[in-house]
Amino acid sequence: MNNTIPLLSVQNVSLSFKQSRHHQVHALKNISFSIKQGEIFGLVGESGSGKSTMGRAIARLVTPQTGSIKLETRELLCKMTSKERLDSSRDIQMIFQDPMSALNPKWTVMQMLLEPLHIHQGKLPKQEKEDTVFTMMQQVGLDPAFANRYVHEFSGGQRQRISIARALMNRPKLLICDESIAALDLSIQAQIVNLLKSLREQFNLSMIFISHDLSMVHYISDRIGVIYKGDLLEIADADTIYYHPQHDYTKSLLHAIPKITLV
Amino acid sequence: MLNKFTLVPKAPWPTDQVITQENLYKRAWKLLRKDPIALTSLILIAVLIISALFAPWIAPYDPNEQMLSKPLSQPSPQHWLGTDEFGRDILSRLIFGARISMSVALGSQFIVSIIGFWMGLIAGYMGGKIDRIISFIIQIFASFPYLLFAMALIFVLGPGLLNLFLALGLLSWAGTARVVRAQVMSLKHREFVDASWMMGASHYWIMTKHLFPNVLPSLIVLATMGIPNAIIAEASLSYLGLGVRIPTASWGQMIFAAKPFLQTFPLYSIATGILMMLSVLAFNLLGDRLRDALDPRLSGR
Amino acid sequence: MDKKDIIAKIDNLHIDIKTQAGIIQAVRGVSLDFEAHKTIGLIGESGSGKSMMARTLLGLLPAGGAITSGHIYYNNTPIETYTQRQWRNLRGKEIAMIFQDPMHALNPLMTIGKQLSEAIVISQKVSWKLAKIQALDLLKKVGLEATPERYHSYPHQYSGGMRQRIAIAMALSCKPKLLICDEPTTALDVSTQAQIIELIIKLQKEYGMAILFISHDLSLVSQMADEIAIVYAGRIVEHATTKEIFLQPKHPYTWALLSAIVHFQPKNEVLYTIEGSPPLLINPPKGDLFSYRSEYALDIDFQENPPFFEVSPTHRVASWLQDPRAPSVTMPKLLQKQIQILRSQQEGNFHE
Amino acid sequence: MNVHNIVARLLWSLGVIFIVVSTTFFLLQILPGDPVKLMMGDRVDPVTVEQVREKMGLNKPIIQQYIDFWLKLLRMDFGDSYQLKLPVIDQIQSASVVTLRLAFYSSLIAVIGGLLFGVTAAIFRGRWIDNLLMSIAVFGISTPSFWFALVLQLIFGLWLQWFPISGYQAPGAFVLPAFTLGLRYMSSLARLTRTSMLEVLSSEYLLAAKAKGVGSFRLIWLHAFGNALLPIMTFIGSSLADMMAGAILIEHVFSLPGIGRLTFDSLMSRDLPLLQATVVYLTVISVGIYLIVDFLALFIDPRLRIGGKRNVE
Repeated sequence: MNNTIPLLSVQNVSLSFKQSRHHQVHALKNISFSIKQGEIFGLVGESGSGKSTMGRAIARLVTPQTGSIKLETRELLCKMTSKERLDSSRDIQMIFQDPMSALNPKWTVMQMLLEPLHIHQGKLPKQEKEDTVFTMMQQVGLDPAFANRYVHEFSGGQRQRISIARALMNRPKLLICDESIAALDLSIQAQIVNLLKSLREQFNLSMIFISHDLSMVHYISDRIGVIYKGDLLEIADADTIYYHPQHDYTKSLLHAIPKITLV
Repeated sequence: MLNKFTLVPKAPWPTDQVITQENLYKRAWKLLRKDPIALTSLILIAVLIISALFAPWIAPYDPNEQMLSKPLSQPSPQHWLGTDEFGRDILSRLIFGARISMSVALGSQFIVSIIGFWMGLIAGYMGGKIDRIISFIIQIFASFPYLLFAMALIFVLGPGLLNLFLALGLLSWAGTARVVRAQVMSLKHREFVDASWMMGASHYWIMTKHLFPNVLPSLIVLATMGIPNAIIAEASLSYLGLGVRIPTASWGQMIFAAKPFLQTFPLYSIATGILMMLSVLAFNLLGDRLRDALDPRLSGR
Repeated sequence: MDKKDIIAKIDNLHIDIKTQAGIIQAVRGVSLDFEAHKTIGLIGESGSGKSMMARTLLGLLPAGGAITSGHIYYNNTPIETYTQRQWRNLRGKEIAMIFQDPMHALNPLMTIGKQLSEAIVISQKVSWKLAKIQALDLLKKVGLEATPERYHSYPHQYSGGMRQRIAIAMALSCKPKLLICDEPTTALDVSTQAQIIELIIKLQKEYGMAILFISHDLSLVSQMADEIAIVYAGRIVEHATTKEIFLQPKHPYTWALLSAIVHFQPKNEVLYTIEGSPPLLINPPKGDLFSYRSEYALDIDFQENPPFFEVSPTHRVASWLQDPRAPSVTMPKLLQKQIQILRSQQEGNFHE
Repeated sequence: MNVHNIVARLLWSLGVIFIVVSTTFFLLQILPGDPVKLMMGDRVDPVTVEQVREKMGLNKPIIQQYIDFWLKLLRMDFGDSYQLKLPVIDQIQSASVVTLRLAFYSSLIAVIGGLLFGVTAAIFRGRWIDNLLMSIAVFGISTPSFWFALVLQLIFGLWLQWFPISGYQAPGAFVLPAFTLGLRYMSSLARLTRTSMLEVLSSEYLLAAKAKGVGSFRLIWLHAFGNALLPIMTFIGSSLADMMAGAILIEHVFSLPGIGRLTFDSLMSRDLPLLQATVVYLTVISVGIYLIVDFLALFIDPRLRIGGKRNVE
């Protein structure tokens, strides 16, 4: 696959919600950016900036009114037959913010991780499916012996690992991380970030890392887009955004990050 | 003295600390078994259902056999609860009455759960126009004068067991539908639904595989709470003479029949009322305990 | 710590909470002093018991919670055995608290003016009319327009940041001697957070109260705290001045927390982390609970709880590693480099 | 909740009334038994029966009768009842006086009793008061109301003679009926209030109010109660509506000539105009109750009233 075509290209995407009869909220205003193969693209913005909406638009959980989103050559925003939807759903997966609500409380981990295999590789023999589940659990740092446990018996960090395992079962090309560590303790955040970086190499994965925490986004991303009230204000590689920001808003964001002050 | 200050590899956290909880329903069963109130209710319900099923073998006499020689006789070794105005054995009639109450209550509640679940699920999950239409229907059924409509329906369909099922079932699913709809609407926004949709799962898969297991506990509680209401509704209808045809024994009809003898032979009405109350109470108490046992908050960490 | 104007003091406090799953030992022996004009930062992860330590100062333990041993002193009188009525006279008069989630800390059905005046009437024993004037003045002090229209509006008409300002105004209505802030900015955006912190610092200068600031963010707390206490599994593991915590951390858990401060880290280095997650404190094993996750665990850690070792008059560490008999252990290289950078930044400031 | 929502809500309620009344109209047409014959008695020869049917317009096609029905209904003309040949509207009026009084007293018991029981049980959670109140509540919803009415008649009416057991003019005539009808709804409301109250008592703004030093009385009744009331408003509405229909049984046992009794008798004797009128009456009342409850919720909860108008920072 020649690497000139970007893995994901977003062109002039706009999306607005109908909050009440005569009140439109413009969540995304004419956003364009692209992600290369194997790149981690950081999308940073405060609450209400539209960063999650952008993630959900790429995941096709919400449909923008205008613009196009292409995964390599395939357009995602057009009407798809169920077959097309099934195929394209293998390539893009998402992990969410709240580990409590991202997993079905009534399912065991095994059922949770078998679901993607049932849907996409139904024909595989049962034993092979279970083996894939066990190896994937090890790869995300979970003890396979816990496969038959219910979700509520796991800590926040472990649940996020289960979500990551589920997302990677079908070897997606793009992983969308929507505030995936915001709900975790600091020490657990570091574990998950290390895991995501190592998985990127292992699975040759590209990622969109959506967060309000600019320092974490800077640490993990190769390029960063700063979004404010639906507008993509600035895109540059991580260090330029972090050390030599152009836009005033990015500067104010950087300034607001609590610095260690030892008076 | 072993030098206590040597570096040792990390010991794993003692596993008995980690609370391993199995399936929600096994855990609930363990909780219920240990709770005296839940246990007595379960036993009472079991007795009721068994006596309803095997009434002919359990009841000492044929419920309709009239011994005109001794009407309204006081309790005696032969007739533990005495006889009614036609000399029929009250105890046997009560046992056969249980058959009517149980079958109507369980039957109508089964219909209520099915209709209530699907209407609530589709309204809650689909949202938009469909939700508005179904909510409108729910509102209509909720605004029907309930008892009046049961009466009218039975009038149209004629008295009889099956028609009682339908009448009570068709009229009381609105409550269940409303609860299921509210729960599905909150579940729908949970991220595991988005994740499954992104996996390529179909609406049907999400509704049956993801939403149903989460709605089932409250459906069970609603059913357990619905049965006693159905028992009372059936008794009210037969009290008004709209239940099963005379002379079949039904609790409501027996209370109506016992009314004139309230002062002279109060046991007749009291016994029937107490038995009905106990059976309704058993279901209500079981329903309370079930709701706590199946409460996700308790099982969640 | 010499005898300054000690407002409140917790002495070897133990708190247990009876729950469905068993008895949680939320706080397992904590001692802290609160002095006027001084801010203590309490840093810990979820389930470490830091909120319990704060709520017990107001007698607001959750259902099933109880102080099993130890004392709480307020103006040198033990108050851990107070009745609800005695607690009530203390609450909102001399000790005030602001909470984490501004969305739920205000009664949605009452106007913010009424809730503000209520606090004033209770603490100052003044008439409602007078309270209203003071309320408008407080709104101005926390940076909100003091208009009647705002006085009569409802909580849902305000953003998170503005609600937190109202909560702060309510806490200040009684000119408290001790202000407890339980992660007040965690639910807020970075820019709003900076404004709220600035406001709290300004108000402390003006009112001179002691502040207990609870958080999980070390760099945020460094901006306002004179001392920092690191909490793990219901115990204080390290307690020192902010400078000592950042420049001479001694406890492995503090190392882990410092290494997790990302904007400190060079981009391509793997973050130093400790495995596992904070333990659930239902009949926990004896000994130092952190040793189950620490690479520097000693054999004795699994038998006895480490006592506090005085590294300096203002720096105490609860870790057997400080015992002279223990092998000497150095902190991770990455952290040493970061502390060098931090130290040079500090010297740099002095020279300019 | 601006004007648009209120209008939509009204249209919604009118729609419900229209559907319920129409369904009843068609349902009653297929009732077995010929109303005219029932009215005239069996001995009348078929010719006169046909003439009467002609006069009453019962031989017109159903749709025509349906339209006539609505036209008359809009003019509040419910026609004459088959049995007593009196204008239906008068019978409804006299009967509704009894039912409304009964419903008023029983809803008083149900709402005030239920809320008081529920709040007290929640405050003293786990203690003996809580268990006592909740056991009374469980008994309340488990006792079949018509049987309980008989028992009360036996004890208080016949043995103790405190209250009359039937009729509605005598003083105290409404005590037993209102208590029987109200008890069931008081109990279910008490249980619901307790759960909702417990939810509110563990909320953060209550903790914040407590931290402010708010006294326990003020905390319960000013801070907690309002918020606990909101989720149970719809339940109060539906139980009051049920109570109107539930009165049929109680009026039957205590032989009170209310709407419920009228409905029952008209159903038995296939007195269609009277039956139709009672259905309209009951439906309008119950939909009206739902509207009032919605309006009250609007009054209590500013979020509904003022909506999310955010004054930006």
